[in-house]
Amino acid sequence: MDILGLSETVLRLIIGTIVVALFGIIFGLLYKGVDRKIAAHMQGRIGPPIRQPFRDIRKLFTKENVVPENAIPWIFNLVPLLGLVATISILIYLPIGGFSPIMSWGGDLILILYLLMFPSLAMIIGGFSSGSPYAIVGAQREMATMIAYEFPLAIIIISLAWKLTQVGSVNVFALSTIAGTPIWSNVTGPLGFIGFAILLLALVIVTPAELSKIPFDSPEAETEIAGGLLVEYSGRNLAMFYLTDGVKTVVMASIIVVLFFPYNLSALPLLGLEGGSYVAYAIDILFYLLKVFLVILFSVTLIRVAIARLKIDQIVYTYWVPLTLFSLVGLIFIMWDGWIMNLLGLV
Amino acid sequence: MFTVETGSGFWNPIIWVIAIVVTFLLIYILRSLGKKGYKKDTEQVKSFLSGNPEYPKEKMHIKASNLYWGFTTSLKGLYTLLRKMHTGNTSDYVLWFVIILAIFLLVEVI
Amino acid sequence: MIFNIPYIAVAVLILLGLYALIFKRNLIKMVIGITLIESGVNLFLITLGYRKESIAPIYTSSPGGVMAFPVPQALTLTSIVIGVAVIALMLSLVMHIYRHYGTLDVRKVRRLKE
Amino acid sequence: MNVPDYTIALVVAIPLLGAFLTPLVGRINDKLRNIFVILVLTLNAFLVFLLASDVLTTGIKTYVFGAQDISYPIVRILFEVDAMSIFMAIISSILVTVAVIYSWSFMKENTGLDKYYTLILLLTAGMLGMVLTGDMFNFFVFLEITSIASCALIAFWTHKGESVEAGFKYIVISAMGALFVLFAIALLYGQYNALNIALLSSVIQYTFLDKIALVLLIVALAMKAGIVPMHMWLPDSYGSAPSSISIILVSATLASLYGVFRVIFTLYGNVLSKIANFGIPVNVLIGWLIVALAVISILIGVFMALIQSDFKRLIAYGAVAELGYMFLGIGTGIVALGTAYGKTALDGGIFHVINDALDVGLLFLVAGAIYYATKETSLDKLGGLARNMKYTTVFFIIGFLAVAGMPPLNGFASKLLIYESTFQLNPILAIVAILCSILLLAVFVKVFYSAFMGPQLPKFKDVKEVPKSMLFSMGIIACIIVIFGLFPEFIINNLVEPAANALIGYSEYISQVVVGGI
Repeated sequence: MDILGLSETVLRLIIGTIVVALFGIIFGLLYKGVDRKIAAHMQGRIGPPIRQPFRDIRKLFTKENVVPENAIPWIFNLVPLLGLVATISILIYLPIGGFSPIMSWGGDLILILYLLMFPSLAMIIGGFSSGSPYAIVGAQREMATMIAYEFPLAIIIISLAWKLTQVGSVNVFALSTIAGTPIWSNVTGPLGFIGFAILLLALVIVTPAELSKIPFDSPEAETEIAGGLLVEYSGRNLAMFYLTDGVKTVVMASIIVVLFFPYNLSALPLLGLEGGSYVAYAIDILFYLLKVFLVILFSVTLIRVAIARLKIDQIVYTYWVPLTLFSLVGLIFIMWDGWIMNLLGLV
Repeated sequence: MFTVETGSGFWNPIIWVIAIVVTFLLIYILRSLGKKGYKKDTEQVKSFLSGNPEYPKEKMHIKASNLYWGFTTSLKGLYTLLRKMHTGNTSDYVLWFVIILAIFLLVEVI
Repeated sequence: MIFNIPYIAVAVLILLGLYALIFKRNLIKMVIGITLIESGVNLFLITLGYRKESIAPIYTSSPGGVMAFPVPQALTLTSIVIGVAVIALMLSLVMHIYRHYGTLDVRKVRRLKE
Repeated sequence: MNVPDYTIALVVAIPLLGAFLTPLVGRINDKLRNIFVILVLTLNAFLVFLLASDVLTTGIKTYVFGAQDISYPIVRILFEVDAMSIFMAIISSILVTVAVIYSWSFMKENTGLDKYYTLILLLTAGMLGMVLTGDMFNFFVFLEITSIASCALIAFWTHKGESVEAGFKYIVISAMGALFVLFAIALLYGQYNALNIALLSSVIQYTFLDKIALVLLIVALAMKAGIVPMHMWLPDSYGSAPSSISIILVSATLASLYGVFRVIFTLYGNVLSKIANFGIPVNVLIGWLIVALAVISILIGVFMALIQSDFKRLIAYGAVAELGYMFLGIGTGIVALGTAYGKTALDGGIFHVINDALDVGLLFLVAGAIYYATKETSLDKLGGLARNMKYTTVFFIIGFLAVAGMPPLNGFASKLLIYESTFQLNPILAIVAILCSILLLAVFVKVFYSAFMGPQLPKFKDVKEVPKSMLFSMGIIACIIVIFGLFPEFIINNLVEPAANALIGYSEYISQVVVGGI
């Protein structure tokens, strides 16, 4: 690679990173507002206005940033920042709307799986470093939750990649490959279809835990441990965690969209749009935002309104036994799919 | 350049580090808009314990063995088995060697 | 059949050694188990070098005829020397263990477990 | 860069001679002795690097001890160095040099340090001999030298009952394992009248006795490498030895791991594709057995690590799990010999060897630093040390993130290679690997909390940062970890790929001796 190409890549990366960072923060907060509004309506309340999260952030920025005496100051202040930074960095690997990822060749699905751990890890270490018993209880619950949901999540990701390998794709973990070959068109028979549907359902159940939402919010559990791992945080540090939550919601919803619904509206021949025109991009972005909204509606808002909080050992059990078995069944269905179809002579 | 290619995916640390540095600067600027100070040596810096008095420092520190209680409890059966397996008896170490040797011989030779 | 007796002895020695290691409680008896395995392996090496009616493999002023194979003997000597070192180290450790634990029962010498 | 052939001999001879000179130098002055030992090891590491650059550019090098002419009854020992051997030698030299620099302050208050340094140099000679030799019996001799020296070092703190107990367990296991290795060597010698690996490999037939020899060699060496369920001596000895010894023991176990793969890939390289029982090729049969053991190792390693309350035992169980990753990668490479993903898995496994040595080594050094500062290894009694020991905290963070395989540190690159190849053999393998990587993170977050965070405990109020030599040695390893993490492709191309090719291209190893007429 020559110097010119290199500097162009770096420039593209820098500008792209800034753009997705702003995108993530703004839409993260927006979706948070929408989520709160809908949840309130479901519970028969009026709820806060949609721009409430922005107001919350502004308020937090004017509050004092207290560092408790039992905390380790440098870790306590650093981790909220790092958590948010790592979450935003996931966005450069994800395709957003009709655009391909900014750095499609820089990282893959496994990297995203690991980067998704950073925000939780930041919260855990932040909770531990604040030195308050409530925060420590919350942090260890968050760690246990993280271990718990990572099992089904790993099964889902590996199953998808395995299926793509079977149909002869290369770079099966790359987001561009996954978006380019939608999984629903790769199934050979009904069994594979059911398998992927099971995996989608499992991923939808994993999402609230990944985002620490009810019913898997025992790390924060305001009613028993007073906000858990965030109990000692205030002011701008708390604002960082608030932003992380918003961005992570967008990231998680985008991942579900990429893995299971990577379709673009502008590709429809019905509309007769030229690929690459501004109208096409605008339509794709709008459609993408709609898909993200629907995912958040189903996997966050509906579940958190409908179900009460679980205890921590119930969370671990739920994810490790029923949900893992469930996703393994999905994996087995996918593995048997082609084989059974061959056996019946249907292919 | 600098990209590990596995045939199924790739990983480029340099790209990620650049992205992280850019985002870090951005967020750091955003964060510095917030209020900085707080009142040291006041009640503010005490741990929040719902108004209860603070315990001595040793009691405020949860022991390592009690961490992850939720996780070990839900896998109690597995841990009982594992603890039973690790006897610490030298004879058992030899026994495990003989067992594995026997399994390998069974599969490989017979 | 008669030529197989050394090999049978090898098998018996090694199995006896393993038996002592697994079922005997006394640490000294476990050390003896190790020496039994070692003797078995050494015997095996020596047997490999045996030739019928052979003489010692000394080339200078050799009377002629079949010589026993020299390499296994060299190997066995090395193995014996190593064995001595290992046994000495083991016994000194057993001594220290008795000093700290006051017992030689292998089931009681297990502060390190799990 | 070309170096003369006798460099190979020097690499083993210098630490051996240094070992016997150390007590003499120690008579003069303690400080002089320490400088002498560090000089010997630095010189040796330098020679290893020279040899490495030569081997990696020009190919396999050999050196013959004894009769140069093969017309006589052959009394000679052949050293044969390929990219895989030199890869392991680099790991050993780095770790030993770092450990000796660390010992300068860490072991200062102990007596009998002449013996300590002598044994370390002996152990170094043993490890380097194991990885460089091309002769089966010689391999056994170096294996025993390594075992005896490391046993004595594990039990170095004889005033502690636990150390002595761990030493005894270690020597029982090693002596028995080594004797079975010798038995297997005798089986091979009895059939083919040869001890040289290359020569044996060119004539091996895979008879009944060969099968038994293969099983004995694999199981005995795998036990010395510490694979589950034959791992129980490993936490005992790693946990009870002085920290500076634990890090050397890491590389000693890795030398046994090298033995396993040298046996499978080179010694039995010619017969791997033969059809064995049940109509399955040999490589698939052996590969699956190893993969199965690897998966059990990963699982049991992390699950046991999660409930440990002793810092060093916890790291040791983590090391067992890491060992599982190496066996998983290389085992997949054996099963899928010849496919593209098999090669990737092999690369990942071999890359993980050096990553694990560095990461686990760094953690052991941190554990030692904490012991030095507080005289405490039980996690239940520690707390709040991040205030007093800032640098150690930073090194610990680097170490634990690397072990858990978080990007952008080195553990991630090798684990990525392992995940993204093993899933093609069977999806379950990659799932278990990913899951346990996260469990490993949880394990070390627990340590991070209970040792470094929390309120300032009154009894640790006056704890000071550890001396400079310890910080320096931790810093070296941390730097290597970060560099490996940022430029993994460079390391894979220049160190790991040649080593993987050396394992797969066993015919070159054979022809160097058999056709080359050495």
